[in-house]
Amino acid sequence: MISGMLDIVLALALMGLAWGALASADLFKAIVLFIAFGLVMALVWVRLNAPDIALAEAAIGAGLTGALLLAAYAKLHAASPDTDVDNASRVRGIPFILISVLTLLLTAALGYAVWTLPSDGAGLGNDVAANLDRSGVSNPVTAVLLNFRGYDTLLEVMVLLLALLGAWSLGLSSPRREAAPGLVLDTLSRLLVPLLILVAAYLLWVGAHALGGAFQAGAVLAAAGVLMLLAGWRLPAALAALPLRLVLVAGPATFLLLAVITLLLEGRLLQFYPQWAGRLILFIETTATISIGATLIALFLGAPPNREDRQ
Amino acid sequence: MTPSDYLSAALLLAGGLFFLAGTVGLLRFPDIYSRLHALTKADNVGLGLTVAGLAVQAESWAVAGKLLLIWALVLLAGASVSYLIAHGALQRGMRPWKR
Amino acid sequence: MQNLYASLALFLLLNLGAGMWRVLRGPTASDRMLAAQLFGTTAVAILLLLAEAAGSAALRDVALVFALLATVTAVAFVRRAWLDPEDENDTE
Amino acid sequence: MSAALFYALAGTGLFSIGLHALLVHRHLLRKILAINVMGGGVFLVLAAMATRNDAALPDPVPHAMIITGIVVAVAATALALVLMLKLTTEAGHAVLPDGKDDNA
Repeated sequence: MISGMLDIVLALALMGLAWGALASADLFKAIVLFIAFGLVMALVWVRLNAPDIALAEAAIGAGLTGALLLAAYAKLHAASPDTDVDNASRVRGIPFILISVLTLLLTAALGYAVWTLPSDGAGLGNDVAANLDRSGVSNPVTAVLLNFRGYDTLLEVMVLLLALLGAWSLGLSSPRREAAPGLVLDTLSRLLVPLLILVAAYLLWVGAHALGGAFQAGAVLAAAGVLMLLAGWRLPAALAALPLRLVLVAGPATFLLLAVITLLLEGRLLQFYPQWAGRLILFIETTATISIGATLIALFLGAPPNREDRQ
Repeated sequence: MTPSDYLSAALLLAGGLFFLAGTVGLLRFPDIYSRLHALTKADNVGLGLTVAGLAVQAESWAVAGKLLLIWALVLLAGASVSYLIAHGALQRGMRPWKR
Repeated sequence: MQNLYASLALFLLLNLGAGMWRVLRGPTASDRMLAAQLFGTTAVAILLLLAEAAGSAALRDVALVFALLATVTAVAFVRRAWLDPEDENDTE
Repeated sequence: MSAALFYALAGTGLFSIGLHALLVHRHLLRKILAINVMGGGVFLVLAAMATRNDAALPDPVPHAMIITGIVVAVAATALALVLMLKLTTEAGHAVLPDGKDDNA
């Protein structure tokens, strides 16, 4: 009874927040509502018995995305001070009615499709459980991510790198000089950053058998870097060129190398010997965590660090 | 219900009460500074009592320790962020509310 | 006790819904951010209650990450998105 | 109605809210938020489908796909935000032009 009410309130909150974030007139309000949307989403994952996703959402949806959006909002204001004035601009009149009607029709069709899905789909849960002891890890989600469907994850770290290349190629710079962080923020970051790095390492390590994994760990690592950037830290110029790029490609390169080796030895992409799988997965995850973290930090900055320093 | 269950329930309910008080304060208080004051009651005391209530039930010292760590983190973050917001508000010339 | 955990989680969730009014109402950006900060703490409490109710120790790790990451968002606001001329009509 | 089906329907609702806003709003930041809400809806349907046969443990394959999806979404969002800022520095605003303005 009570848990049913919890589900209803959560779903209503989700819809209300999404609607508010997309319809409210004030852009800043929209961003805060979207951050709250991410928070509620993480609670929904818990209700759906998906703590692994809840952890990823807590780190990314409720944390990093919020910081990204807030930083972008500030830069948007600097580039175009009247952005709040024209942000309410939207389609009106007959096109608006047309779009609304078509969206409603699509909603009905999607709802019907979901409603009529057979309720006894076997899924792949049994296959995963049957092969889990050959995967080298005991957390089924990590087994799927790094072993059974490792190619997904390989492409995914490539997507991250591509996104960063895209962002860097646009040649933006952030001319904004920040005020000194002050004693409180400085102390806070000095206390929290080591703790965040520790939590990232913990998540990476326990990911093999419990909640955690490379993505969650990478996101927490990225949060540490973002906090340092916000507290006024900048990458030393000596590290900005080659060392940074090596760190960024370490994860994708290791992954790709192992993919090629397994392809040549086994005839199949990312097919690990069961007795080696555990160690290989930990190795891939470690480099992937570092690269994912570094890539997300770089995406937060949005411009190559050396270009920013010249300003 | 064992005695520790009663203790835990009492602590949890008290925690919920502070969360309610914090929310009411956030909604009713007139300016940013007094709202900060209300918010930190939910942060510190509300979560503290909730953590205490759950720690009474904890199956091991490690679990109780992790609960306390979470509370300590929220305390540290809450205090620092509240300072940063109040400081920023003063710098931007927001005047405290006067009757 | 299970019922108490679930009811308290529901109560905190409704609390969070009430706090939404402050996000919608403002009046200043800092007020909205303050409410978001309260949501973060409330979500941590809800997660801890659900962890106890479901007997799932892993959810405490989620709460830990929540507590850490909410801070980053708040600092991002203070350092970046808090635009300088803030509305002075901060009273209702 | 099971909790899984309930959340799946909520997911389709989120997808539609996002799609409507994506098509209706002209401000790019609003469109980026809209795409993220649509993605959240899709993830919700996937995760709900993973729990529908009431097994002790939900299907881990959709869970893994969602985690991948969340990380890709944040990377895509970051790239989209940079593109938006670039457009803003070039064009002076972050609003897509009205179709009618082009003829003028």
